[in-house]
Amino acid sequence: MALTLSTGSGFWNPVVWLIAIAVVVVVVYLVWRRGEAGYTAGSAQVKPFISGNAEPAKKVAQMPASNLYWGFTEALSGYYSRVVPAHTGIVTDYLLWVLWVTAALFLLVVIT
Amino acid sequence: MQMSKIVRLSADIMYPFVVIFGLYVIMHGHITPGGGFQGGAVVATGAALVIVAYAFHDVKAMIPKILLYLQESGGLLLFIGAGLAGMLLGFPFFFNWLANSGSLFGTPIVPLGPNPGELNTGGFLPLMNIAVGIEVWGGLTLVILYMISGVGKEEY
Amino acid sequence: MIVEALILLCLVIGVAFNALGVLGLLRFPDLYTRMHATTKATTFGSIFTSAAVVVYGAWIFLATGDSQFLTLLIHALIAIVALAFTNAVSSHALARAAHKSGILPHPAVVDRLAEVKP
Amino acid sequence: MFANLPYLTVVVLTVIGLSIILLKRNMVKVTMGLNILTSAVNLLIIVLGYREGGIAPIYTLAPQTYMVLPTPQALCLTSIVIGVATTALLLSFTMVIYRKYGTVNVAEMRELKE
Amino acid sequence: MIAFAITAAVAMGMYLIFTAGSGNIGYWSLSELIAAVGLGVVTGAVTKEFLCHRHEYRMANPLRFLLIPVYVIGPFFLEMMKANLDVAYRVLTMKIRPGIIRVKSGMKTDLGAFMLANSITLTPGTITVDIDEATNDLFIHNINLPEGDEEKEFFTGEELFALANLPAWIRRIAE
Amino acid sequence: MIELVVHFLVLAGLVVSAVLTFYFRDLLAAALASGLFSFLISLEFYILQAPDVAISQAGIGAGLTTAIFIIAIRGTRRFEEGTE
Amino acid sequence: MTVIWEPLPYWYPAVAALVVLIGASTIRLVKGPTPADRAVAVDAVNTLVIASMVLLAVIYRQIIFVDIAIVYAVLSYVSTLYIAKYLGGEM
Amino acid sequence: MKRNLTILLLIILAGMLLALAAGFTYGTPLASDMDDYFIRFGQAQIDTNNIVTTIVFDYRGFDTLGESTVLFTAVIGVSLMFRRFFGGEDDADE
Amino acid sequence: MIPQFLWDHAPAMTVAVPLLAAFLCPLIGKFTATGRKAWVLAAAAATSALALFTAWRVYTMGTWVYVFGATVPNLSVPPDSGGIPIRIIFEVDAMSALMLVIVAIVGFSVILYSLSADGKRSGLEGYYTLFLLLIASIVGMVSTGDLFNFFVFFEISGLASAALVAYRVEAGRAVEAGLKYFVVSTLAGIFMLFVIAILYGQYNALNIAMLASRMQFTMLDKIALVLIIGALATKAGSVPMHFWTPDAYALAPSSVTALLVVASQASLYGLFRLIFTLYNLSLNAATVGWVLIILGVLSMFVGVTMAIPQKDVKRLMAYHAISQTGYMLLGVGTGLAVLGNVAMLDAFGRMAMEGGIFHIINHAIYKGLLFLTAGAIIYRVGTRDMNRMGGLGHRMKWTMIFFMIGALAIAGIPPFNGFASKLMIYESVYLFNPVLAIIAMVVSILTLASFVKVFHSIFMGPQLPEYEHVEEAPTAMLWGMGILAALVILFGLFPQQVVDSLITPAANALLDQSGYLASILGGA
Repeated sequence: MALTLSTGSGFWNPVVWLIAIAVVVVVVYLVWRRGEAGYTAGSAQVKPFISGNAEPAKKVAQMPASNLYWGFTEALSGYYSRVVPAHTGIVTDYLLWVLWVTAALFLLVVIT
Repeated sequence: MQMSKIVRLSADIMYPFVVIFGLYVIMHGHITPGGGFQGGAVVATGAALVIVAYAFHDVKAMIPKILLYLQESGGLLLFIGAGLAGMLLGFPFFFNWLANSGSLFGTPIVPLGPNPGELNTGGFLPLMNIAVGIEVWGGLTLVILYMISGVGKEEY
Repeated sequence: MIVEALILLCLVIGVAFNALGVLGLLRFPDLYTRMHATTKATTFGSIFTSAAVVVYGAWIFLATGDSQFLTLLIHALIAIVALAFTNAVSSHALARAAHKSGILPHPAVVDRLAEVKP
Repeated sequence: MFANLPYLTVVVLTVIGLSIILLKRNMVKVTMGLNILTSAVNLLIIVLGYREGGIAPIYTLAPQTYMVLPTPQALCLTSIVIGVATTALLLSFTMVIYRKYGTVNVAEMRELKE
Repeated sequence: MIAFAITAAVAMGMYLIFTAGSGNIGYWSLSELIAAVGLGVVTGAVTKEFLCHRHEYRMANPLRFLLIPVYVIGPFFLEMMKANLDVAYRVLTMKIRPGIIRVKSGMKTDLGAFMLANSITLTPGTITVDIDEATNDLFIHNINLPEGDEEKEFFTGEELFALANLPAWIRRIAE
Repeated sequence: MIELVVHFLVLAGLVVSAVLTFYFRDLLAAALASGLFSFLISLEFYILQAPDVAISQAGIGAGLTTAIFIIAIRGTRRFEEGTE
Repeated sequence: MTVIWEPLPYWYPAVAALVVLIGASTIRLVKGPTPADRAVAVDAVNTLVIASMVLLAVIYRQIIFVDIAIVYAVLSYVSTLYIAKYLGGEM
Repeated sequence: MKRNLTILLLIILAGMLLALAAGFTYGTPLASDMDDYFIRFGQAQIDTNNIVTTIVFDYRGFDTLGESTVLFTAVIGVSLMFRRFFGGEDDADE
Repeated sequence: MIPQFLWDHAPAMTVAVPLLAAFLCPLIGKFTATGRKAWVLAAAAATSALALFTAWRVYTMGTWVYVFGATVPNLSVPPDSGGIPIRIIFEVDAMSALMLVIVAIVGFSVILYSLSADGKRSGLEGYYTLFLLLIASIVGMVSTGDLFNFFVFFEISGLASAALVAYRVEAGRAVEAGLKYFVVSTLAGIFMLFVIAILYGQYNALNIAMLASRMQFTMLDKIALVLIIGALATKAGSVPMHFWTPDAYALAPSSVTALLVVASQASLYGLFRLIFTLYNLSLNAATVGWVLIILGVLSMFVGVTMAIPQKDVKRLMAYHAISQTGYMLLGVGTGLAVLGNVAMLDAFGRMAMEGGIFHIINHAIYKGLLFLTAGAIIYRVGTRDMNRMGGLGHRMKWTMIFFMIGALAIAGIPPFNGFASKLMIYESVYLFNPVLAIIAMVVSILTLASFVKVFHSIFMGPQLPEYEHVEEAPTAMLWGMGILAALVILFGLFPQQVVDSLITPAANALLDQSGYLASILGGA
């Protein structure tokens, strides 16, 4: 097969994935067709149904980016509290890191 | 603000001296120490001398900026053009197509070993020296001019 | 022989005046007096050390007629002239700047400039 | 030890340059440190090409033909030019930042972090 | 145009001085002479507004021009020698009595004031500190002011020099 | 022998001026020290038989870099506030 | 074409003396209470460096080296003027 | 604390540089065949006396083009930084 | 005439054309703005064409040696020199050709984009000049065979990128980013100069091939290797030295950022080239390989975890760029670690290297695409804060599609190109050390997660009232993005062809030290 990528221990063929995507698209289209049949524009159908509550303003409905993955960062807070402050934004610290890596590599070279 | 009358007059007198000395360094780059870069730096320092002696807004009128831009680009174009000319003649980039040719800058017989030196030698080296000299002259003068323009008191 | 003695003399005078200049630079009490030492003495000393080179070049040039020593002579002369010229002007500029920035001559009997420009 | 003095000077100059850029907090001073570092490397390159008793590699009126190596000088010339270009650009950045932030202290130039 | 010609000629002369000893047409080679013309023209075009800033062409007179070396080697050098011995004396003994005084230079041209200022800086125990832009009066710092001189309002240029009358020489050259 | 002494003195001067550049709090003085550093390194190149580099360093280090530093000091501020 | 010319034996001690003087001037650079003093010290160093360069050219028997001293003489002046302009508050 | 660490780093780097300096001897290059070629043939091939210039502009001329380009880049960079003062106008963005 | 000319001089012209265009650009820009645009576009097109031509010839006819200033273009060793290459030599082998392809593709589409996106700022002649200089410097870095020439182009790229990062002076923060980048880059340049001094002082040569043939692996060479890794990994943005990357990438104009990615990959190329060609088996390849692997793993993990809490869209993408650099280091480092062991090299080392190299080109393309879409969004919306965006998918459909393609590609979702290279890395690294492969997969998942966040907060959600009149990005910008998006899909659909024709020769060229030496030193 021309499209097959052989990786030595296995292979990969995008055609399989394309076929899968095509199948999914067809299924989705069918489901969408079913809903489209009973749809009338401008009616109460268009309004989102939020357990009977009134629809909030658009600004409120929009979820800000920093609130996403709040749980993730909170769970890894031990890690983040160390790594984030390391990005001090001071240019001298940048140079310090570069030189430390160089020094560490030098010590490694001396040892080996 | 400008400096005192004595300094200004000395700058007036020194400027032609510095310029001609820089040009001398440029022209003799292939036989004595020096060359395009050093000579260009000397000439640019001459311009810096004038800049320091006079007030900045006077200097802006005295040293035309467009000329400096032209020098900067023109020098580099001459430089790369001298390289490309070798290519057009069928040789690789930066082939010294004037050396030992008998034409300009190509005195055919050069005494080997220590000799007093002759201006009319070197192939395209003097050409390159002149090109780099022009470029460095314009470039360093522009650097000084621009940096001095940034020290004013007005809010950015 | 006599030329060599002349060169030696020039060198000795030059180094001596340079040494005096530096000594003055270290010993004098305030800026302006130090400037006297550096401007006059070191310029004068350097002129003499370079004059040794000039004498040397002239000597060999006259002896051999080789034009490279003419170049040596002339370039050393140009160095002398440039040195004297620039030293004079730059010390004036420094003195003026120092006075403008408020450094007054410390042990001074009179200061007419401060009277004119408060 | 005594014979390798120029190399030792290069080492000392490099360490001084590095300590300026690491310990000082003023951007202009840091630029001076970088300048010293560049000069130290230039000195190293030139010293590498020095031959005892050689003269400058210029045949004009040369008293002999035993010369020091010319390539380091060519390299050094290039690196000096690069050094001055670097210095000019760094200092103009510093000046613009001073206009914007009112400081040249690198510890206070940290609008960008995390 | 005159400014350009003068500047170019001066530059050409300077270039020829730099390259003396390069060949055997006189002391020059042919290519150096050609280069001198070309570079002189370039320098003249670039710096004509500076060398002839005030558009006075008095110094183009070769008599005045050639008087400068005479002046420098003759009286000026003599004064300089004396001044340096004086400074040497001051350095070794530390007997100083400094003060800034005002000198009426009496020079009418800028070049004259300039030359006087530089001569004063290099010669007697004095340094030019400032110059009055309008009247060309010089303010000079004297390292050893004689007793009582601090009362004097003005000095004249001639009073400063003991061995030769430098202001007169400068007037001869520059005015 | 005596050339070794000259060489040693120039190298010592280089180190001293570099240390001074580190030491001065007044940036103007530091710029002066780095100018001195340039002069001395140019002399060192001269002694090491590299006249081209010496001219280059003289022109750039002695003339232009000092000028640029002073312009930059004028464009920013003169004293550094404190280290570390 | 080249003439063998031997430098006289006392050139080098003169250079050594000048270099020692450069070192001595550095003391004023360290001590100098005001920047103007330091500038004066640097000016003195310039002059001495130029003098020693001219002498070294003879020692190395290389006439072309004198050019460097001229470049130096011309250019150190410019940096001094910049310092003066800054100190005078005229920039 | 941080300062001490920095000084430790400087000591390590000084050790590295000393190891570097110990590898060379002053006054005698370890190898010089390429430069001997330049000294020997440079004058005849390029027809000039200054071997350094020969290398700078001919044998390694392309480097010099790069070097001039560095300067050009710096000039353009500086002029962009201060473009406001030479007729350029401000443009607000974000 | 013209074909013969190209046939002779294409590598030199690839550098000379953008340089010539850059030198003329300020002058042309002083007179006409339209002429400047046409000039820049023509120069970029010509450069890309020349680079593609060079790459094509290298792929079909083998390594191309071009000697500057010799009497004939391929006279690398003059007959009277005793076997020493004395001039500057461009040596374009398959690996360099791959980089040339990247520069050609990204450079052209970025210029096309930039002509529309940055059209109304001030100081444009300088801006485009720097742009062309940056392209020229990248071309020079990847095609040179001379260490000092590499350093010179390295410095040009450092200066040009710093000036471009600081281009928006009025923002202030941009200048800060440029300053930080430039200081770090200057230090890296000084390291490179040290390396040159050490190698030159020992072997009296500057040509990489010549140095390699004389290499004796003394202590000094080891120090030089340390400095090389320090300098070039810094410029490539590997983790302990990555701090400049988010600053510079975030504050530069978007089109510049896309090119900065390529510039840092050129540094990565330099690192690989010097390690493989100059040192090869010299000092314990396993150690150096593990150093690269550790740097790579750190880059991947820290990069992606730092990306997740970001609010600034370009800063987030910059952290992803760091993380993707880690993949390349991981792949190539694995290949390096097993370099001495032929059996393991054939079993998976070669594959890992191919994966790493394939990732270079993929990364350049999709990261370029992502930065361009981010630039389009910022161009229309005027903010980079994702908290203030939302619902843009209603109005910017094409941008959304391109963004989606790029995001899926970077996350390694199958039909796109990122998956192919990542798959190669996973499979081969799994054979080497399973833990590394698992970390790589976790990082890939986190990448997907963070791009879901970006996609959601920028394009999804209700249409916000302040963005009701936002329009689609201009056509030229869409074309620039479209080229890259098409390539993403193309590379994803035909990975084997790409690997066979571009990647395998490149990996072989990197591994084949003797071939590299022979093409200059003549069968030595």
